Amino acid sequence: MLIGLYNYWVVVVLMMVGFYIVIAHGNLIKKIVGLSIFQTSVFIFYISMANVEGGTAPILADGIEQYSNPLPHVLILTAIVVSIATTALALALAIRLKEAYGSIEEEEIQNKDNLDC
Amino acid sequence: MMKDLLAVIMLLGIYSLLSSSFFVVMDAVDVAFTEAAVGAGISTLLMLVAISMTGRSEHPVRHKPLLALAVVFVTGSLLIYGTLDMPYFGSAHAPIHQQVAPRYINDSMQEIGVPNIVTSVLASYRAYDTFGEVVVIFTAGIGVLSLLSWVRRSGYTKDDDSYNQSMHEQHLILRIVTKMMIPFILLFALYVQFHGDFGPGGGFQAGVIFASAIFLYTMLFGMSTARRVISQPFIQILAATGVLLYGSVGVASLLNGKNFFDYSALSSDPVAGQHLGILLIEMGVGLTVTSIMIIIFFNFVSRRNNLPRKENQDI
Amino acid sequence: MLIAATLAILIVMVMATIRAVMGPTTYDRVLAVNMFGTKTVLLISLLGFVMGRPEFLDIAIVYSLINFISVIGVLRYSKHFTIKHSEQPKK
Amino acid sequence: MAAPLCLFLTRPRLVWLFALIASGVAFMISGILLQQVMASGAIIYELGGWEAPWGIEYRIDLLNALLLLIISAISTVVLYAADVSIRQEIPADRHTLFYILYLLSLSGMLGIVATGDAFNVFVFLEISSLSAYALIALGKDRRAIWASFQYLIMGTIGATFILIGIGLMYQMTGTLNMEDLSKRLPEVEQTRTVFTAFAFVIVGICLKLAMFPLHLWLPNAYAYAPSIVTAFIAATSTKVAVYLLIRFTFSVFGLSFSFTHLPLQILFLTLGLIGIFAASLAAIYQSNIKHLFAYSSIAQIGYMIVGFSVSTAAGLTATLLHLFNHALMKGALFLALGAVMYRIGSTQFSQFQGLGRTMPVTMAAIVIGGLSLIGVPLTVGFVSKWYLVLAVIENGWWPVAVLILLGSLLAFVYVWRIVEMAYFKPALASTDTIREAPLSFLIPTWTLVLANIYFGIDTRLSVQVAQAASQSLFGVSP
Amino acid sequence: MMDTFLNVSSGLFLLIGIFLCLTGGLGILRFPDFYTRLHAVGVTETLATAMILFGLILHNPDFFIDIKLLIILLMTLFISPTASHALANAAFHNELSKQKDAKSNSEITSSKS
Repeated sequence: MLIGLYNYWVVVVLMMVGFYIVIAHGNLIKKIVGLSIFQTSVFIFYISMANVEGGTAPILADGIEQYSNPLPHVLILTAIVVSIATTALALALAIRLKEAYGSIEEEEIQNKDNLDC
Repeated sequence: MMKDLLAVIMLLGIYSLLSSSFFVVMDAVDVAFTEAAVGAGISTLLMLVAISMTGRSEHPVRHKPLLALAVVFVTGSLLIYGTLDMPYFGSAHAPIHQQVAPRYINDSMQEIGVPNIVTSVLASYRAYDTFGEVVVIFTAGIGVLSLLSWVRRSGYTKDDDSYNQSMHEQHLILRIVTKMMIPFILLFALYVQFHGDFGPGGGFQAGVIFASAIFLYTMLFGMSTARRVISQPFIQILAATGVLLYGSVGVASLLNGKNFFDYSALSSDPVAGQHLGILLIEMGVGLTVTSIMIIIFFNFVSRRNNLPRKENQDI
Repeated sequence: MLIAATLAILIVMVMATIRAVMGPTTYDRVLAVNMFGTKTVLLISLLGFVMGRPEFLDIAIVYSLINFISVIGVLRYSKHFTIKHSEQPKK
Repeated sequence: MAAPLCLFLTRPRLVWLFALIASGVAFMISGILLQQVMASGAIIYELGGWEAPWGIEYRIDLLNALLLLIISAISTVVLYAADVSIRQEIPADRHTLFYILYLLSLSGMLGIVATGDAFNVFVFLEISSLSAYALIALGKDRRAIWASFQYLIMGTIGATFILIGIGLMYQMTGTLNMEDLSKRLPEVEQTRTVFTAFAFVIVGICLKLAMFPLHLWLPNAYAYAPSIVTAFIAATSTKVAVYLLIRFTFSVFGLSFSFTHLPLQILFLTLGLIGIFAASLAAIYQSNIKHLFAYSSIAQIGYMIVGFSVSTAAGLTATLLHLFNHALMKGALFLALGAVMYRIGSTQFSQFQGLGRTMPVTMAAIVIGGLSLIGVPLTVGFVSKWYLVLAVIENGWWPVAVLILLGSLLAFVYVWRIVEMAYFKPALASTDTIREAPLSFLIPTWTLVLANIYFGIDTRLSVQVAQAASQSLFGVSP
Repeated sequence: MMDTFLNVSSGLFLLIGIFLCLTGGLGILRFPDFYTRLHAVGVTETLATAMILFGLILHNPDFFIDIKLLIILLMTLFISPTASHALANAAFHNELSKQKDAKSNSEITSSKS
């Protein structure tokens, strides 16, 4: 009976993979990749809750009764835009960091900072 | 564990493609459209440009994996715990399908007259969210501009030209195919832009496709050539125009005595007004997204072209 | 038949993913990603038919475009730093 | 209300004056709004003309109106000083971009506060944080970029957590409107999903709030940002997060759910108290004044959390008062620091020697702000701490009250360090020639300082609003 | 009569497509080095895509959708060989420089820029 939830569990695992990459990896680009995975999994989560068995895409057509829920789709469209905006900004910051510190490793940057202080 | 960042990014691209296939299976065609264009296209490309500047290998230093694992484990189990009481996947009786959504599905045709429900919700019922989304992307563009905007210099054009020459010899086939493709891509973008009312698509997706045509051109014909076609101030004005267009639609309805973003005020017939409003704001979204994407990409690439010089200058 | 084709494409996608993960050189990975992209195009068009609403082929068109662009992108931006990369030991 | 503002933002050749006018207009509008709300109760404005659960609405009650007023006021005052400071700290070709980002951030915050839709909160949160990241990265030091990156990672994780939480809530109730959510949540409040949703929203907000264990991004971000940005963000952005916390726990989830089903009260109380002490202690050992005040901000957030955890109307009043007052204090302090930065070019402790003589007016502002931090009578800090202690005692938590007073002692220690450095040490040779800060710095700084004192003496307005707001929150969801 | 013919031929095309697809997949997985893999994929991919799309076109009666499928087909015909070519070209240039020593490597770079 719990089989009805398997979809969400897979999503949770994906989310956690992304989350782990974000917090455990020192490389900035990899952090950004992890963030991207994390966010995409949240999108998958939203989309899977919009699904209705036997439903089709929410574009009205004759002879179709059951549609999927359009609202999460809208939310996720917005969220995707937000995520690409965040990614672009994060990458720009990473580039600037590379120019300023000559490295994109968290630890090296922190070491250099400590030397400055 | 992968140490080659290039490989990591390519796998991310695959992940993105897969998730958008999943969106198609889950009937979210609009989302799949966007995710394909954005996740697999734009963000992969931006990451590629970024690692071409930051270097592609990762140091094998790993720290505090235990703490991280613990945090992840706690969060994960909390989420699993939370899923236990959820309505089952795909069940039509879940509250989510009972409360707000039926109104959209049943009435949007009469109220707005657009078959694509996602478009009508996006552009009319929740127009303010979409406005926020446009502003977010605008913010990101301005942010990238403030972080990376290049110093205008004429010096590198020569390099670029000689590079251009070598590209020309090497990539003749690519260039010709691209030349043939670009008009088609632009046309397709316009189709997506204006077909968004009836099928998947809309301003955002069209903007991304439009921008990716420009990217393609830039990658194969060099930055300076692309600059000749699209200059920086022009594209900035375009971005601003997009947001302004969106906003002024709202103000127009405000002036006509209705609430902000109430498009039914735009025309004597409410449904026609809604349709007009949606078209206009989709245009606004398309313009903004195109120009902001181009701004971001151009800034990344120009930064990269200027990079060796910058190192000599010793910032 | 359609379902069989979908399954076959899924299998091929798995194969491509394995190559992309294993791939000793960058080019192997690019190749695998490219192939993956083409297969996604096919998958989307097939899925449209399987699910009975084949109006959404626009997505497939976008996929093939994106695929092309990302291959060009990888080549354009990887070439530079592979050269840079091989120069680094000289310092 | 925030939206028409955004229109102006996009004119590419935006100048300071224009930004100032926009911000001032926002300030006036929010002033009028506050009056209206006080007179006639909550205002609802439906965007797009669709009624609430289907469309998005602005819902402005006393709490929002107060917040709107604080944010727009601080932003206007700070912006007045921006012109001079920015010219020195940011390269010329970025000025326009700076003002655009500043206004975007402002409109993002106003949007968060004004909206009555849970998902809309997320969107505006991202607007304000994205622009905040970019603003912080404009700082001169290369560490500014690193601080901004850290902030970005933490902030995005926080925002994604909030997104997950909103998703779970939506899953259980099928609606996104806050008003509607609060009606429907009680039906399903016993489910584990709602519990998880609550946990995620709270943790996400706390990341943004920089509550004690999650505060790591804050000190660096404050310390290396351009001083105007620090003044603006320190005074407003954490306030917005506190607002969200209050909004979600009290209005959306409802008091009974938040505080009876979960050990939230004791958790927040402990974290708040630890936050006060750890951050105050850390503040004492900082060598950079900006760092010092950043840590003190974390400590002050601790006070707000304590007031919040009391979970009575009195406690909430104290939190709101402290929120209001802290915005005033920190705005004044960081602006004064900005003036010092403008003249000296550094905010290192050692550079402060003798500044009491060379820059008397600025330093006087810092001292009054500091006194307010400690909670000396006749300043706003006293009022809010007074109410906080009262609320705690009313609940019978004597030890907590003692601890709060002890925390004030710690604040005294670090403020004293500045005073000692500035007034009792001879001036450095290098800073001997420093003149007083320019007028355009002094006016806004002293405006805030005087507001500090005014609201410290005449407590009617702020207390009345805060009390009414917290009582309305308890009235809505008993 | 026509219907059965269309169905059968569509099935046939799909079958060929599937077969080619699987061959390509096997190729990319099992072949020993990059160029052979490129060969396996590059050759089968275009044809397999064409076959499957043809099968779909025959399967489907709607004119508008057929046009879209044709567009996809045309695009694949353009893009796929071009991508393979670009890939091979790039690999050839760089692989060459990998095998030779550093001296000729620098020669290549200098001739390039």
